[in-house]
Amino acid sequence: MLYREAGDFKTTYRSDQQTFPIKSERFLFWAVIALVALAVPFFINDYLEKAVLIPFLVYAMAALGLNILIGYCGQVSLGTGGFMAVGAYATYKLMTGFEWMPMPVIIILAGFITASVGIVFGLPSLRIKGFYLAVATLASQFFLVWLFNKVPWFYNHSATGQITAPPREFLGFTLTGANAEPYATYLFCLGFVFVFAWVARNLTRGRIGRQWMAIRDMDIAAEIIGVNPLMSKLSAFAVSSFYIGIAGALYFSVWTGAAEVTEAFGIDKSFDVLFMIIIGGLGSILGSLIGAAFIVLLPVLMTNIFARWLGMSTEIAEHMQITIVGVLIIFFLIKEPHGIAALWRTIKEKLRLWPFPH
Amino acid sequence: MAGDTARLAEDTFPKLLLRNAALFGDRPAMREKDLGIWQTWTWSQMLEEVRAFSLGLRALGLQAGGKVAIVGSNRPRLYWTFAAVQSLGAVPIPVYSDAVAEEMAFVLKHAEATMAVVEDQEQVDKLIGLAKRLPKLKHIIYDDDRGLKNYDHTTLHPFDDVQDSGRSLAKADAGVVAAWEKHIHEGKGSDTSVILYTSGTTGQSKGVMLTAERCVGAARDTVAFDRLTETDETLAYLPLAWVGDHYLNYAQGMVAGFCIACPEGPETVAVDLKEIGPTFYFAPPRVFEGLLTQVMIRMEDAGALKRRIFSYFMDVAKQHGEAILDGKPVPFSARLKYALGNMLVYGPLKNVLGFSRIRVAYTAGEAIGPDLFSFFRSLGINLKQLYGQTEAFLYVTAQPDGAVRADTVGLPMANVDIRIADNGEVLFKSPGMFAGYYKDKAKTKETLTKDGYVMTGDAGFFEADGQLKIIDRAKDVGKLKDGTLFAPKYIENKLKFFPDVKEAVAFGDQRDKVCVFLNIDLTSVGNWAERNNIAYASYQELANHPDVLATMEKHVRQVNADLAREPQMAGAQIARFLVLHKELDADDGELTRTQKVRRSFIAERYQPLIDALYSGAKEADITTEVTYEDGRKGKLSARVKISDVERYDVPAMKEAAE
Amino acid sequence: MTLVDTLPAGQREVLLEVDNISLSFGGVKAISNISFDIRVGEIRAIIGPNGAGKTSMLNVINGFYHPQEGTITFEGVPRKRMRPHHAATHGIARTFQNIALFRGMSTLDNIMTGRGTLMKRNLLWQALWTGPAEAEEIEHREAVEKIIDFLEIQHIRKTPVGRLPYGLQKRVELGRALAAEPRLLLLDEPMAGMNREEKEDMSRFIIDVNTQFGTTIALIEHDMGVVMDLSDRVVVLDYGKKIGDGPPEEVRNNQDVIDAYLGVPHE
Amino acid sequence: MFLTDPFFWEVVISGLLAGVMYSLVALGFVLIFKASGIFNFAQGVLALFAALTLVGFMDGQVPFAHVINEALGTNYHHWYETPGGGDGAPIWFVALSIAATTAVMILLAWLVVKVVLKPLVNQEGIILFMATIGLAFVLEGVGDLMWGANIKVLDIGLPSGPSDWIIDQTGMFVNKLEISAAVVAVILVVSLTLFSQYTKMGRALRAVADDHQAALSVGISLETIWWIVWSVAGIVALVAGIMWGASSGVQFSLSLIALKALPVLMLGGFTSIPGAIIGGLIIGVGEKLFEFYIGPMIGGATENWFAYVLALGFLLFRPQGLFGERIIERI
Repeated sequence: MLYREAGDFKTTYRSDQQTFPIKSERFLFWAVIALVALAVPFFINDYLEKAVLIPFLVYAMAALGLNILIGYCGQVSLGTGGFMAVGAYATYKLMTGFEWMPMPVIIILAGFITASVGIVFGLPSLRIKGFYLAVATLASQFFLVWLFNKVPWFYNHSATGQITAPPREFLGFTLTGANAEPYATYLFCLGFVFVFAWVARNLTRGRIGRQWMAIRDMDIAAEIIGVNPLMSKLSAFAVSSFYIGIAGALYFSVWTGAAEVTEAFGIDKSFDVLFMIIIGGLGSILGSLIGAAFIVLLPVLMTNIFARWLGMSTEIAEHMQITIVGVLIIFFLIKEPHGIAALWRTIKEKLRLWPFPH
Repeated sequence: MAGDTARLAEDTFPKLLLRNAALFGDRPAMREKDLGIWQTWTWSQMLEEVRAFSLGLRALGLQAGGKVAIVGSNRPRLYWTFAAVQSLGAVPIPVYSDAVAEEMAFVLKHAEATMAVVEDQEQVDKLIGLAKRLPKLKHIIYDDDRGLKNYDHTTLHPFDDVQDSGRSLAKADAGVVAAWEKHIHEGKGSDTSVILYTSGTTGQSKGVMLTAERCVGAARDTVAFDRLTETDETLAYLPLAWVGDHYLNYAQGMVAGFCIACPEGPETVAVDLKEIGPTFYFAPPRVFEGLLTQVMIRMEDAGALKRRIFSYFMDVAKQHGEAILDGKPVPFSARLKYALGNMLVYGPLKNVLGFSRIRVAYTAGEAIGPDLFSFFRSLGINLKQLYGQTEAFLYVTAQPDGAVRADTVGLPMANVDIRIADNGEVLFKSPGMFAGYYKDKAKTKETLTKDGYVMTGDAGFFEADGQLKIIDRAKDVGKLKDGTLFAPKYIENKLKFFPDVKEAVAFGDQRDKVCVFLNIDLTSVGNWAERNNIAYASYQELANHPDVLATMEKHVRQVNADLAREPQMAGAQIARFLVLHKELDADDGELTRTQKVRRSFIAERYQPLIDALYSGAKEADITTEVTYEDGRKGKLSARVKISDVERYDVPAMKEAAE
Repeated sequence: MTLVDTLPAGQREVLLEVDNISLSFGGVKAISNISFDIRVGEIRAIIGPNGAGKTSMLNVINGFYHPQEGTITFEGVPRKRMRPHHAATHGIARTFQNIALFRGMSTLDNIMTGRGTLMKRNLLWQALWTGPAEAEEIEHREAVEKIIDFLEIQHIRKTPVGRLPYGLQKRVELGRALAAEPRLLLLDEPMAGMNREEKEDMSRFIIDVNTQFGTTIALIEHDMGVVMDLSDRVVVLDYGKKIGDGPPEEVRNNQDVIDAYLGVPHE
Repeated sequence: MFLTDPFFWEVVISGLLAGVMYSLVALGFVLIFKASGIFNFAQGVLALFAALTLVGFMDGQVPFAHVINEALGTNYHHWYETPGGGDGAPIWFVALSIAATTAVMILLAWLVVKVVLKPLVNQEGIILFMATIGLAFVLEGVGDLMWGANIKVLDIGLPSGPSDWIIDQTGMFVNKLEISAAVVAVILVVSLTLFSQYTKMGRALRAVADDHQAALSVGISLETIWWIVWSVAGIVALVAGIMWGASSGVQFSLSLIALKALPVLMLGGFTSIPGAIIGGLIIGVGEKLFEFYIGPMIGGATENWFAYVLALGFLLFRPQGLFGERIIERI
C-alpha cells in the first residue's frame, strides 16, 4: 500500500544488489538513522540509557554475531555468555594494562582476542554436527566462566573477584566510569552497532556469506561444489566471536562498568541472545536488531506494568515475567517460526501487492 | 530563431539521431531488460552502435535504395537496424515475427529484400527454409547466437561481427565516420523512410511507403501535442512491423528524444511494465479489458474488508475521478475522499499495474467500452483515444487533454484535413500521409480520391464539439427504408459493452426498423443465476429466463436512450430484439476465426427469426444445425421469445446538442 | 551427437583416467577394480542397474569417497587422496541425484555460490564491500546472469529455490555446476523424475553445454533413449564391476550388458 | 597404586552413584529425542517442577497462594497439615502424593503435546529445541508462582547419612541416600529398557523415531506416542527431582541437572539407551576423579566443565559416539 515501485528500476548490478533496493525504504532507513543519531542524544537520560538503549545496542551486537554463526552458517552455539566474558575480560586487561590505549582500539582488540578464542572452540565443528555441536559449545561456556573465576590474573587479583572499568575518555567525552555521559556512551555504542551491522551485511551478501549459507543448507553438497568447510566454519566462528566479544566489551566497559563472571556471563546470557535471534529471525540482520529490541524491551515493559502499574511485589512480577517470556517464545515459534523479520517480509510483500491479496 | 530552423532541418531519422546524440548525449535512449538489469544505452552510445552496424552493413554491400527486412520482437538492436539502414539511404522493412513462412516469403520477395536482420534461431531457420524462393536475399544477420554456432556462416552473420567490421573500418580511417555523417546530412526528407506491410486480412499485404519528412513531421506534431520530452519513458512491446510501434515509439522517440525500453521477452511484459513505469503508454482496448478483468479477479480473492475498501473508493473514483483528472470543479469533500482513495487504492493499484508515472496514455484500434474507459481514467490515468491508420502513419485525430470522451476519437490533428464523403466515409489529407503502395500504383490510385484525399474505409461523422466519431466500416453502413443512417457495428458495440451481452447482431439495412439478435454471456449471467439461486440446465434455458429477458430489455432501452441523444443516430433505435437460443459459434460459421460476426450468413441461417422480428410475431420457432465440440452434428430446435422495445423521441437530442 | 571435434571420442586426449579403483565400506565392496577414461570434449555415460556403484564412482572422482585402491589421474596429475572442494577448485563440478540445492537461498545466490571457487577477495575486503569486493561480485554476477540466460531461468532469478518445481530445481543445480566453469562436469541422473518435455529441455541444455562451452561431461542416466542419443561413449557397471565400455551402439550389442541390464537390444 | 588407594574407590563409587543420576536424566532426553526428534531442554525444569509439585502436595500448599493473597488481600496457606508431623510422613501419604504428582506430570505432558508440539509438527529441530526452552521458562515461572520460590525441603523418608555397614566393611564413606537413589535409578533404567525393548508400545516408540509412517501402521497415533513419551519423561523427571531434592533441597538449581545430562548424551548418543547409561557412569566417575586428583591443582570446581570437555574430546576421535555405527555420508 505504501510502496510506489513503478519506475524504480535498476540499470546496474550495483543498484540491483544494494541493501535497500526500493527507493522509499532507502529513504526510510536514512530517516531512522538521522533520528537515532541526531535526535535521540538530545533527550536521552540515565534511565533510557542504562535500561533501554545501551542494553539494546549491546545485545544487538551480540545477536548480530550469534546470528552469523547460527542463522547464516547453521552452527548452533550455546557459548555466547563465555565469549562475551572473553570480550569483557580482554577489555579489562587492556584498559588496566595499557592505559594510553583509546577505547575504540581496546574494544576492537577485545573483539579480535575473542575471535581467536572462538576459532579454537570452533574447531570441533569440523567433526561434530547439529545438536552434538550445540552441546559441545557448552564446554566453552562452562570452561571459560570457570577460567575467569579461578585464575586471579584475569581480574588482577582483586579481592572481590570482580572486574571494574576505570574511567576513560575518548575525544574528550567520558565513556566509562561513574561520570560517563549518557549521550556519549549511547553514541559510542550506536557507532559500533551501525558500522558492524553494515559489515555483517557486507559479509553475508558476498562470497563468504553465501558459503556460510551453503554450509548451513547442505554441507556435503557445499563441499563438493568447492566450499572449503574448514575456512567457512572457522571464519563464521571467528566473525561471530568477534561481534560477541565486542558486545561483551561494551557490556562491561560502557554499560555495567563492573562484572563478576559467573553472574554476568552465565549460560542464561547464551540463551537470552539465542532467543533474540530466534524471535527476531535466523539469517536476518534486521531480525537480530528486532530480536534484541524485543528481548530487552519486554522485561522493561513488564516490570513497568506489573510492578509499577499493578503494584505487584518484585518477586511475583519476576516470575510472571519469566512465564510470559516463555509463553511468548512458544507463541512466536508457532505463529512465525522464522521470526519477526520473516513476519515483516510477509507484511512487506502484502503491502507491495496491495490492493491485491497475492 | 536559429534553433527552430536547425530543428526543422532534421527531416530524416538519422539526422534526428545525430541531433539527439549532440543534444541529449548522456540521456538514456534505449533500455532492455537483459541479464537481470535494464541495460541502458545513451543517445551517444546508440549513435555509436548504429554507426558501427551501418558501416558493417555497407561493408556487406548494402547501398542506398536497398531493402532490409527486420524480423523479431522489440529489441534495441532491431531498432538500431532501422536507423542504421536509413543512414545508408536504404529502406527498412519490418515483418511480423509471428508471420507464417508463406507470408514472410511474400513480403520479402515483394520488397526485394537483399538482407534480413533477425532476432534468433527461429527466424534464421524460417528464412533458410525459404532460401530457394528468395534468390535476392544475400545476407542474414542475427542478434541472438543461441544454437546457431554450428550453422554454415557463409551468408549468416552475427550482429556483433557486422558491428565489429564497421568499427574496424571506422577505426582504420577517421574519414569514414565523417563521410557517413555527411551522407546522412545529404539524405532528403522525400526519400522513402520505411515500408510497412499491412497485415492482409483480405487479400495480399500491401507495402505502405512512408517518406522520412512525413513521418518526422507527423511525429513532431504529436510530440508537441502531448508535450513529450526527452525525460519521457515508454515500453515498446507492440510488434515492430505495426505502424503504431514505428510511429509511437521509434518516430516519436527520435523526435522527442525520449527513452524506449524493451521488455525481456513477450511473456514478461507485465512485470517489465511494472518495473519501468512508463510515462507514455499505448495499448489497444483489449489489453485494458484484460487488465480490468485481471484486477477484478484478483480482488475477488481479497479479504472482505479489503474488498469493501476497494469498492467504496472505486465508487468515489467513478463519481469524481474523471472530473478531477480533467481539472473540473469538484467539491472539497470529494477531493478529500479521492485523495484518501488515492493513498489506499488508486495509487497502489496504478503501482502494481505499472501505471504510476503515466502522463499520456492512448488507446485505439477499436471501440472501447465507456465503463472500461472510465475505470482507468477515474484512477487518474490520462487515457485518451486517437484514430489513424497505416496509410496516415497512424495520425488523423486525437483527443486533447481535458476533452476526452469514450465514444469519439478526438479532434483532427494539426495540419490534418478531414472530409466526410456522402456515404459517410471519412477522408483525410495529412502530413503523415503515405507516398503510395510499394510497386502497386493501381491500389494506390484506388485508395486516393481525385483531389488527393485518402479514403479510410471507415464511416463516421463529427459531433457538435468537433470530435470525430467512427461508427463502422463504410461498406457495412446502410440505410433504413426511410433513409436514416444505419451503422450496425455501432449499435452492436453499444450492446456488447454490457458485460452480460456476449454478441449482438443488428439488422436494418433496407428495412423499416432496426432489430437485433443477442447472445447472453454465459459466464456473467451464469454467475448472476448462481447468486440468485436460479437453476438452469442449458444456455437455452438461461437465455429464455424471464428475468434475463427483462435485463436484456433494460439494456436495449438504455442503448436506445443513448442513440436518441445523438442526432445522427437517433433514427436507428432498436425496435425489437430476441435472445438467440444458442451461442454464435465459429465452428458453425457464424463468427470468423477472429470472433467477428458474419452478419449476412447469420441472416440467412436464421431467416425464420428475422421474418418473425419484422412480422411483429411474439414468438418464433427455429431449428438449426449445430456442431458439437467433438465434431458431431446435431439439430437444435427452440421457441424464441421476441420483445418490443420502447424508442425515445428526438427531443432527447437537445441535451446532447448543448 | 555432438560436433565439438572431428576426432572420434575414443581417440581424443584423455582428461580423466580411472585406474583400477576399488572402494568398500566396512567390508562391503561398492566398486571393484574399475578402470576407464574420460576424454576431452566427450559426453561419457555411466550406466548400470541400481546399486551398480555409479554414484559411488562419481563420489570417488570428485574426492568425496576415498578408494582403498587405485588412482585417479586428472589432466595428467595423479592423485591419491583429495578433499571434494579441491576437486571443485581443480575443475570438476557436479550435480546430484537427489537435488542438493541450498534451499534457503535464491536461484541467483545458489549459482553464485557455485562460482565461489573463482572468487578471490578475502574476508577483510568483503567486510568493507565498497571497492574490490563489490567489483568482483559484479563481475561474477555478469557471468552468472549469462548462465541464467543460457538456462532460461530469468523469471526465477530471485525466487528461493525451495519454492521451485522439481524440473526447475534440476536446472538451477546444473547452473550452479556450470558457474564454476568446470572442465569436467559430472551429472548424476540429470533427468530422473522428469516428464518427456523436461527431459528434452535438459538434453538440449546438456548438448548445448557440451558444444557451446566445450565442457567434458560424465553422466549417469537411466533413460536408455537419452543415453544413446546424448553420449559419445558408455561405460556399463554391474555390482561394482565394469562389464562394458565403448560407443553406444557397441555397448547396446554387448551380450554381458544385455544380460545384466538391457534385457533386450534397444530398438 | 590408584587401585590400592581407598580414596580412589570412594571417589569411584560416588562417581558411579552420581553417574546413575545423570543417566536417569539423560534417559528422559533420549526417550523424547528418539520418539519425536525433539531435543528437550526442559527436562531439567521438568524435574524441578515435579519436585515442587510433590513438595506442594506433601505440605498441603494452596497453589498460587501468594499470588492470590497479594491480589485479593487474603491469607491462604495450606489445605491441610502434613500427616505425621515432624516424624516424617507415613508411607501411604508419600505414595499418595507421588501418585498425585505423577497424574500432574501426565496432564502436563498432554498439555505440552496439545499446545506446543502439535502446532510445531514438522518444524526444524532448532525450532523445537527453542520451543522446549520456552517451555522451560514457562514451567519455571509457573512452578514458582504456584508453589513459591523459597528453598524447600523434600523428605519422603528415604534413609540418609553414611552407611555404617559400608564403613565397617571397607572404611569408605558412602551416603545411604545416594545408594537408595542409585537403586531406584537402576530399577527405573532397567524397567524402561525392558519397556522399550519388549513391549508393543515400546517398539512403537522406537519405530516412530525411525519412521513416522511405520509407527502409524502399528495403530497408534503420533500424538498418543508423544503423550506417552512425555509422560514417561515426566515420571523420570519426578524420580530425578525426588532424589536430587532429597539430597540438596528443592530450588531453582535443581533444573540445572539437565546441564549434567547433556555431556552424557554427547558421549552416549542422543538415541541410545545403553549409551545414556554407560555414558552417565563414565561421566560421573570421570568428573569425580578429575576433581579429586587434578581439581585442587587448578582451583577446583571443575565438575561444571570437565564432563563437557571429556565428551568433546571423545567425540573428536569418535564422532559417532559410544555405541553409534560408523556414519557413511551419502549424497
